[in-house]
Amino acid sequence: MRSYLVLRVVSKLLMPFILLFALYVQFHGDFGPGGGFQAGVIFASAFILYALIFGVKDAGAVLPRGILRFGIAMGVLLYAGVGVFNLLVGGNFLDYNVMAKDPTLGQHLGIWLVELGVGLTVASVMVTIFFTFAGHRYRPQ
Amino acid sequence: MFLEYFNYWIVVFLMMAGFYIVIAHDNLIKKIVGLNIFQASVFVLYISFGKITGGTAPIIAEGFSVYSNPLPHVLILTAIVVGVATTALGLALVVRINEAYGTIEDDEIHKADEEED
Amino acid sequence: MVAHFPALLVIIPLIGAPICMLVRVRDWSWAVATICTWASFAISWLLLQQVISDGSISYQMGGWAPPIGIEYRIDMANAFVMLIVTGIGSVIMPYARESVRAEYGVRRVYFFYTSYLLCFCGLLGVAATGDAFNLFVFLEINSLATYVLVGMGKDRRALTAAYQYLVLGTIGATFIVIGIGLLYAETGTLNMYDLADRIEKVGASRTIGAAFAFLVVGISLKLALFPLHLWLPNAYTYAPSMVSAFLAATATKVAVYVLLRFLFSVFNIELTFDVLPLDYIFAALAVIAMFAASTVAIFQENLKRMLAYSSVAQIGYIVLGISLHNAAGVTASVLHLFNHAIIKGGMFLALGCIVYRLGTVNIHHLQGIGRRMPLTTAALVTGGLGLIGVPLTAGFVSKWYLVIAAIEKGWWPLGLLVLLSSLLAVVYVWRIVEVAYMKPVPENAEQVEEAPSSLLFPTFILIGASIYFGIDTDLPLDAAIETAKQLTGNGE
Amino acid sequence: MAITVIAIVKIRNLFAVVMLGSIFSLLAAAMFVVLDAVDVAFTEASVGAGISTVLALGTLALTTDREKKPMHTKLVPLCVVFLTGAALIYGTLDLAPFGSKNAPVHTHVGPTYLAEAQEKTTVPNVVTAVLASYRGYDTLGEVTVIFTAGIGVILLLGNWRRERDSGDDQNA
Repeated sequence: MRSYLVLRVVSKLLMPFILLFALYVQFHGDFGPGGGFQAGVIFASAFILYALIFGVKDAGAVLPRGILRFGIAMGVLLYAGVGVFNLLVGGNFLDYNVMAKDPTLGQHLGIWLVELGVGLTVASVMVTIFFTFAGHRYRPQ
Repeated sequence: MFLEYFNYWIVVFLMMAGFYIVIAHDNLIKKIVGLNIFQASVFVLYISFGKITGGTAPIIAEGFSVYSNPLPHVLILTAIVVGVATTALGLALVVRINEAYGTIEDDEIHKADEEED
Repeated sequence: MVAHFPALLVIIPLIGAPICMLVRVRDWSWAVATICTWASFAISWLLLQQVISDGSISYQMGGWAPPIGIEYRIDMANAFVMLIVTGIGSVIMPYARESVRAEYGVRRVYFFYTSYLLCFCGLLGVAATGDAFNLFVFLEINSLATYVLVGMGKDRRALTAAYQYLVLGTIGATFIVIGIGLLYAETGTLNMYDLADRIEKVGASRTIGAAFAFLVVGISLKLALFPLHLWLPNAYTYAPSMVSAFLAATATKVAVYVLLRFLFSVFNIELTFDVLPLDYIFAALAVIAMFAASTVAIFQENLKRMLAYSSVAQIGYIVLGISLHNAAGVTASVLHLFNHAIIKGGMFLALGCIVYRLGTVNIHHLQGIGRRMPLTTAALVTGGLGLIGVPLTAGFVSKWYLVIAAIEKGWWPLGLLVLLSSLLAVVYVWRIVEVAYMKPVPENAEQVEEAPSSLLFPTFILIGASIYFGIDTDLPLDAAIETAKQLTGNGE
Repeated sequence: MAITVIAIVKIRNLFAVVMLGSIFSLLAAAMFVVLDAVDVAFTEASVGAGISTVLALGTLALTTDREKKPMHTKLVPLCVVFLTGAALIYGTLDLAPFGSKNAPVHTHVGPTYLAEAQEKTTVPNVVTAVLASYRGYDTLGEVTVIFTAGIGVILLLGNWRRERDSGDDQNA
């Protein structure tokens, strides 16, 4: 990979802001547009940018495959886990009302948690898909 | 009459163009792009159903009383995600097909398969 | 806990999938998958009992009452379909362990079970849901997992088969989405039962008609109704053995269920069959499928492909029963759905045994297989008898009911056609018998043993079941009659 | 948008096709904003114009960027498309006019969400409330779809060969 100084510096500068924006979208989704899915995509795009500039190998060092795969699975488990938790404490599946003493608080908590699950899985999957495409070695049969 | 439905009809046109790309083209990547267009147009159709003239985005705030219907938005958010998942999987298959056959044209692949039989 | 069964049924495999991926060890992931499928099987059995004794069950996801929230509605029809899916899905798990190891190797196995559980969960979700859009979401879970499973086949043609399936499947799904969208625009609701009420009020408007057309075409693509069956033969042929067996036994069956659900529950019968000439269209397509696909099946060299075309023909029988749209016809359809699932599942498993030992199912390489692998071949041929509809097999019972239903409706030529097309099945099954028993074992053939018992056992359970249900028809017949009563009763 | 689509049908350079596809998505996103669907616009822009395009370009890098044959108009697909389009137009004729307040969509289920969502979930963005709570089960399905796609891509494109050398994977 050739190195372009400007690109490297600029992308390094941009990285924290993109990640910060992703977190903002994740947690501000209740009030403005946005939510787990969009945040996950933005989060992933930060790493895709990093991988484009510094190469997939370096980016892979920042986010190893094991962690990504763990993230993919954990997001789904978190979401489904919230549902099962509600079921165990006496509500229906995904009935957040029973998560806290006050139903509205429970709703808020439930929405927050499942959005987190969505964000986690989406970000991990998107980064994984990109790494897999970019890291794929052409091998004709 | 015409203006009232114009919005729906333009969407139908886009949809059919995407659909045509999918079924008429031999190139596998172009088929996927066509699928995307087909689906994106369906999304526009759904969102059109939810629009109220003079309404605003469904985020409750003071000073607004007419909001567009949030339900189609939610459905389409889900559908977009499903769409991108399909696209990713389709493209991964295209890469593998290209490796296995050395081409991404449908008719050439058919030819290769027939020779093998 | 009992109250939560409808949700648990689908959620258990859904949670099992990521766990499968996390444990990574081959035997552990297999164990997780096995536990999940068997747990679902047990739950679906209990649910069926519950439905039989108490009537249909409604479960509100998130505690929101429909139509605001998503509802699961379990009645006779889907309880029965889910029993078929979970039953077959769990019976083939012991088979999976050896077969998958042989065909995939060990490295990726945990991903295989993850995809398998997702596919399983998608099918159950489609069957259980009472919400039109939720149906689409789970349909896509199932479809995507299926593309992955098919694309994992050994042959490079598995990739093109998966791609073709992906494009056609997505077109089908998009058609379904358009149909649901038009319905939503016309009624403002997505809940199937609420839809049914409101459609009845709106009547046969042009929008409802168009929505109906899109839904029927989309679902027909998924259930491989002739002439929209193009994806099926390739997908079944090149997928790994166990996947072929599972798909052949369940995927198209769930699509048939969706068709039944929309035709009879969401749209009412008058609208479906009186306003639109759907019965004639379906009957014509079904008859063409029965004859054309059976004829094509006769000329296939690859046995998996032969069975795949035979599946297209069998779907013809099922749709024929639906087109009669009387209680007897639907009973025959549901019964045939059950019987065909068992027979085809068993036959594909038997072929998988042959693949396991010989690595091929090309008819020219199988000369004298009856002497080399006697048990496997016996299972294959017994299944074949069921396909023909020989008395004392399950296939006979359902074809019998189909003929009776056709006569009852006054469409007796159709009954005759059913019998005639069964003769075509005799021809292709005879080809197997001829090669297996009449031809000598080639001299240079290497020594092969019978397949291992972990493979043979599930095969024999399914084939044995096809015989058992041919003699003792109570369980499927009662369920089918109840289902038919409930579905056809809705519009009257 | 219509111009973009026609261009996609005609152009054979796949790179251009993918870029036009991306432009199409951006235009669709703009249209969503006009139609009050900001959340959807946000997603469409980041997914359709972002991720999909990046993936398609990645695929082009691994395959080829020319479509080989020139395109002739094919009759059968054209007929199918016209038939479908006609069915759709026919279907829209009985719909309530675009933007009308009295459409069934705005009188049946939708208003309930607008009326009670904030009170019951404390979330002012009704789209988020419906997405995560009322129709939370759909969203669980959606996450599962993404999960499935991730698994699929890893399986199909992961560099398994290296691992095969150390194991007994028979599949190339």
